[in-house]
Amino acid sequence: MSVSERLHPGVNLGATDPESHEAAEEVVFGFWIFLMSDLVLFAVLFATYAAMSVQGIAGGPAPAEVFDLTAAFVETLLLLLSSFAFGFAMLAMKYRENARSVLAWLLATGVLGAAFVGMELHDYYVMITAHGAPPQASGFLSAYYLLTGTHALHVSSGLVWMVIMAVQIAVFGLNTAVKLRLMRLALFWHMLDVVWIGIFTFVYLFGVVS
Amino acid sequence: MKLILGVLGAGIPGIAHARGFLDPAGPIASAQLTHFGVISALMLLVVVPMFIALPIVLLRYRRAGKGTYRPDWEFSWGLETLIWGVPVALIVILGSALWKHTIENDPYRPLGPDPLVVEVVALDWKFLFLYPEQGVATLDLLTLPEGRPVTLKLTSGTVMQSFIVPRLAGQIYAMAGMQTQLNLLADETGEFTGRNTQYNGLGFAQQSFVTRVVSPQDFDSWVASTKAQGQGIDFAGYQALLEPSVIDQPVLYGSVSPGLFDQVIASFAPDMVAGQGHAHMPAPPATAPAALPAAGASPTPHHHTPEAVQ
Amino acid sequence: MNDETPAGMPASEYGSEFGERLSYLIGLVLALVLTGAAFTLVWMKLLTGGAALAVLGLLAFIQVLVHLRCFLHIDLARSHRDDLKLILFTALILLVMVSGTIWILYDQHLRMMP
Amino acid sequence: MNWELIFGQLQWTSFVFAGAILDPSLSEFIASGAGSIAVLGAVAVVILLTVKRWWVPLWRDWLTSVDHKKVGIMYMVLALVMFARAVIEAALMRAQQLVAYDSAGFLSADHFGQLFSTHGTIMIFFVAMPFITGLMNYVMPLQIGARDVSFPLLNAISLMLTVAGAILIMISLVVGQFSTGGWTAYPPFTGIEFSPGEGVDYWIWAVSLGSIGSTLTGLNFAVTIYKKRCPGMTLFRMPLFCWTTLCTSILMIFAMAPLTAVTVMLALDRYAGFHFFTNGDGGNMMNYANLFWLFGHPEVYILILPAFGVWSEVVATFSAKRIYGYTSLVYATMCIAVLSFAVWLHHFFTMGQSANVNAIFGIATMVIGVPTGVKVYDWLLTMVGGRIRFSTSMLFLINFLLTFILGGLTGVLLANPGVDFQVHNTLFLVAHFHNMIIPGVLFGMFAAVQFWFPKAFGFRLHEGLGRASFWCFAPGFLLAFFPLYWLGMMGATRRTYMWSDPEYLPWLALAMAGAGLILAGFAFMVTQIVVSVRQRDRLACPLGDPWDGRALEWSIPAPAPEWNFAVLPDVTSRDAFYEAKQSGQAYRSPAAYEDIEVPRNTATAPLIGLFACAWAFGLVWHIWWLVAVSFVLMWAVVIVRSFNMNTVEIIPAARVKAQNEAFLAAARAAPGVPREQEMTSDNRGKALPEALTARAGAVPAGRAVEVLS
Repeated sequence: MSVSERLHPGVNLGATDPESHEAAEEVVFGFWIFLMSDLVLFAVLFATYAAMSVQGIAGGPAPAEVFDLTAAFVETLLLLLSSFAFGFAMLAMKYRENARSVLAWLLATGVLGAAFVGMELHDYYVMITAHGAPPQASGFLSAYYLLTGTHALHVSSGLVWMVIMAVQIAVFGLNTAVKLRLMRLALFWHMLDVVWIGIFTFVYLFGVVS
Repeated sequence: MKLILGVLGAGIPGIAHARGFLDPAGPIASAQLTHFGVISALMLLVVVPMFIALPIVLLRYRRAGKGTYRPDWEFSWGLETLIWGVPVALIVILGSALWKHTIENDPYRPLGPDPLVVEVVALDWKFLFLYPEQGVATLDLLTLPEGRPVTLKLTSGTVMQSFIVPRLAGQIYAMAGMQTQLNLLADETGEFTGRNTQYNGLGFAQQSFVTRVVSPQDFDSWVASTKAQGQGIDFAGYQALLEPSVIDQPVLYGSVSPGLFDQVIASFAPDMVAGQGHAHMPAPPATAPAALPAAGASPTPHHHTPEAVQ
Repeated sequence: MNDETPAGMPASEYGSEFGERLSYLIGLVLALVLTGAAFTLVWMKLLTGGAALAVLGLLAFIQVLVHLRCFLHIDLARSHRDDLKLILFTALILLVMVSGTIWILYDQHLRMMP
Repeated sequence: MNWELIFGQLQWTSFVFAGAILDPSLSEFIASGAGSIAVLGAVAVVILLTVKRWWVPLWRDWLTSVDHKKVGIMYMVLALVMFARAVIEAALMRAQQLVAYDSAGFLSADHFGQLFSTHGTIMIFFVAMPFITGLMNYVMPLQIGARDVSFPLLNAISLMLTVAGAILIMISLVVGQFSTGGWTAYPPFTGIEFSPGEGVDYWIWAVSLGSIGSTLTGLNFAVTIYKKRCPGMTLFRMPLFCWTTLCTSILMIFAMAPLTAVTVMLALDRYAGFHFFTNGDGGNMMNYANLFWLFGHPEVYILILPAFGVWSEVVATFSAKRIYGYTSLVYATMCIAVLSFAVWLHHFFTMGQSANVNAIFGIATMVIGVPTGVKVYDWLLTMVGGRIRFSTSMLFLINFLLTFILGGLTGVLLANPGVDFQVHNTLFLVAHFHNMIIPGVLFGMFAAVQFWFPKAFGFRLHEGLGRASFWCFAPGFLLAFFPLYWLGMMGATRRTYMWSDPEYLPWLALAMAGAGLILAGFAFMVTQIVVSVRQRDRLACPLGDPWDGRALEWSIPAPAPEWNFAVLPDVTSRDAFYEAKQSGQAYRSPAAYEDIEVPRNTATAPLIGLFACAWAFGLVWHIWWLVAVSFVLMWAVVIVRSFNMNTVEIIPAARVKAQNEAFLAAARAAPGVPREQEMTSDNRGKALPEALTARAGAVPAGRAVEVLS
């Protein structure tokens, strides 16, 4: 089997580190399956939101009244850029095995991600205080907070994971185990950005348009 | 098919199936029983061969049996076609029967012009029946005229429940803030049991009511005599009924405040009670009707024994 | 099982750091354009009603594809087919679950609102 | 000190024994009795472990093990323990329904509500699921020629999360009460407004732990089957049990997520005042039914598919013949797996949606009947041309074919909305799903235990007692559940603790008798295990192939060594071991041995399980400090573990070689046992294949050695 062959879908090590590449086949595939299971969870939350954002307003505030599109736009950019930065962290790992460079890109990713979570928390704060729209106000808001909150929780766990990986890079260097974990974190991070596309479109934009 | 099942039932002592759709008293339950029979009969096409073939195979191919031992035999196109083909053909037939029966017997489809409308409110552990045209109401007694289509509109003042009068029609859920429908028709007089089949707490086992089907004349006179009763029901009276209880005897109300059913549904919409839609549960039992002797048992935790009726 | 890479496959964008960088950059630009288009559409009220929803949905769908291709490196041609099949099967399940749920809940809503 | 800060909502009256003191009644005494049994059982186990000095071996060899075989066995033990509780609960409910004619019987309504809720929850999540998971754990890696699953530690974590959920349910016997909302826990009844106690919270967290464990299991097994098959083992050479394991795993990956979502939503409603399923305020309980059954229907097939795999193995082995229609069975399995995601609405035909919605889901449901019917007839045809031996496993199979097809009939009936309107929520429905799950899943697992027990422990189970248990279980099932069909048609509602209709009585009496027989069957089964352990020398079959098996797991010693295969096999056909025996290739020494890497034991999994259980207990009782501390500890364990880079140990080739060559020599030297002596003590695990005997005529035992080695 030639090492340039891609042993698993998604971010690959390929010929740069054949040994790690082969070790990645099983774990990365396993992580893909986990991501798929996670996507089903999000799908269920999306479907629930789709129904409740129309049927569950119950006299409370409607989507268009509480959403701040500008904030959503900025959050989108933050997450997109952090996803992009993680891509460059992966390139630094793959082609140069440069721990410093990886750490620098991870830091950029983490800062952007943390800013994203911070902005979301601020959104929640504004919604609750200025619009009187806590999750307890209606079925629609319950579904909104659960969907975006689950995403924010995922992003936050990603941030914690990133810190741990930074420590592991410092302790172990870029060995196979660390590389494989970084690859999985990369998949996780990119996938969260994909889920966010769904959120900004079907929650924020749809909410304001309809 | 009704005949076959009837014979089967009669063959077993003590079975008069006084209730249940085995002895339908209306076209809907009757159609359901027939459908049950047709499907069962068709399914025998795949069930019976197994019961015939398995003993034969076991006998022939047991170790001492006469069958030839062919350890490598694993496929035959003919048999393959048969075991895929027969079920597929059967499902096509069963599926079309299902489609036809389901569409024709949609519980929302009225069974004729000028149906009698009865509004049903499922409560913990009783049913409130409102007759908007007649202006009367009952608790745990559904009186219907024979031969006239009936449209039941159902909602719940509490948890989700499932309403059924097996000898007349199948069940449908009743849910708070929503309205479901059930159309039925009784073509013989008599008393049929109806009940809730969705578990809803301590009094669930006793949540049944009498469906009394009478001649149209008797129905009119029943309405008149009920009207003559002094006691009426309005929204406050309804709220008193929210206190969980099992009742022994049906209660009759001579008058109903107009639009009570819509008020019940609206009580779960916040426009009306401003976010307090669900807060009716602990309503005080102040104006409970006199004929409500039961032990009201609120489902408190750590308290095992509040039996509804001992 | 193993879909072997065709021999003598040309060095792709994944073969070199430069190529991969380009891929991320293309992804970023496309994502920015698509996101910008979606938000502009809503801000400028270029479309309303069903048409707006349809276009927004389409833009999101394209952007998901962009992310999958450029960031996640999902590649229909050169990945292990069986792995990919399992991942694509998810799309089918998601479709069934989401469309089924929405269909059922809307139908119930229509039938049960008095 | 502030009591609530430390103990949350726990009070001394929360303990079940307080009920018997404060409010003495038979129902309370039974509840206290059950609580006492749980406590005394735990104390007895502790004493036993201490007296026998088993603590260390238990911890060192079992709890910290990540070996798929040990994990599998622990799953099975968990299932059996929980089965004992749930089957006793079932008998109690039967007894109550029998005596509660126009009277309240001996159980209170509330107690009865808890019984049917725990019975259902336990049977699905903590009996059936651990049973199938344990079996897949033990058998699947052996059948595909692998040394372990892909992620052994994750496997152990799945187990420990499931155990944590089971322990939580056992705690609810003693502390507080369980939900009365049934295993489906439909809101708004299970909402905080109508079920304010801790019962529903017990349900939520126990089920959530089990569900997360199952998701991880599914992920693990799917990767294992995709990536860990031995050389030559293409997908279409895998034994059918591996196919059904693969499909079940995929179902677990996708179906568990909706359950997690729905329990989280219910929890948010209850703990934080959200409005997913409440009455009013935009809540929508119909979505609960929708989401729950998005999980619930695939769950049915998660349970039944592994059993289908078992039946396929059993029928081929005891007919001494190739399986009929292998490809057909594989595609039927796939069809079932995909279709199982498209039928969930049939669980709530009565919700009130349009007739065309009902009709479409009804037809989709019927369509699943096609591949299922195909499978049943494939098994029948497998017996054609075979030489059938009526072992206990085979008796279970015959019983399965006859009863399952009747369950299929009632299933097709229930797929018709018109029929469902009448029998939904009645005992007819109860009879139907027990008809599918008991002869299908449960008896399938019993058959599997009889079949694979010798592989796991090195000795067979006592055949006579096995048959005795079968002859109690099979008629017991018929008696216990066929009357329920009739009762349901007469309109008897499920979950009803008292009746007022004398016509039900004879049928309830029959059902009670059936429940008694099932209990007797269970007693025989326990006796069988005890007796077999005592007679293990007479029943020993260390050579590993007591049944003339067909797949790779029979080619290795019994019990299977830690490394499964001394050298990974290289297969060239389906039924690899059977073919090897036919061609005289079996028991050949490999050319060379290599060092084997195995994962080290680790305390990670049991610690995660412990903290998960504490976390859930804290949530149930609102003990927030415990919630916070155990949550942090749980993740701390994960993080600490991630810094451990030294997780494998090496077994030297010499040791592997010595042990394996000894086994091979013994196997070659042993005379093959013809099938008529299969159940005698002559059966040491070296089979004289039926097909060879048939070809060569009756072969004397002495000559068999030459034929085979």
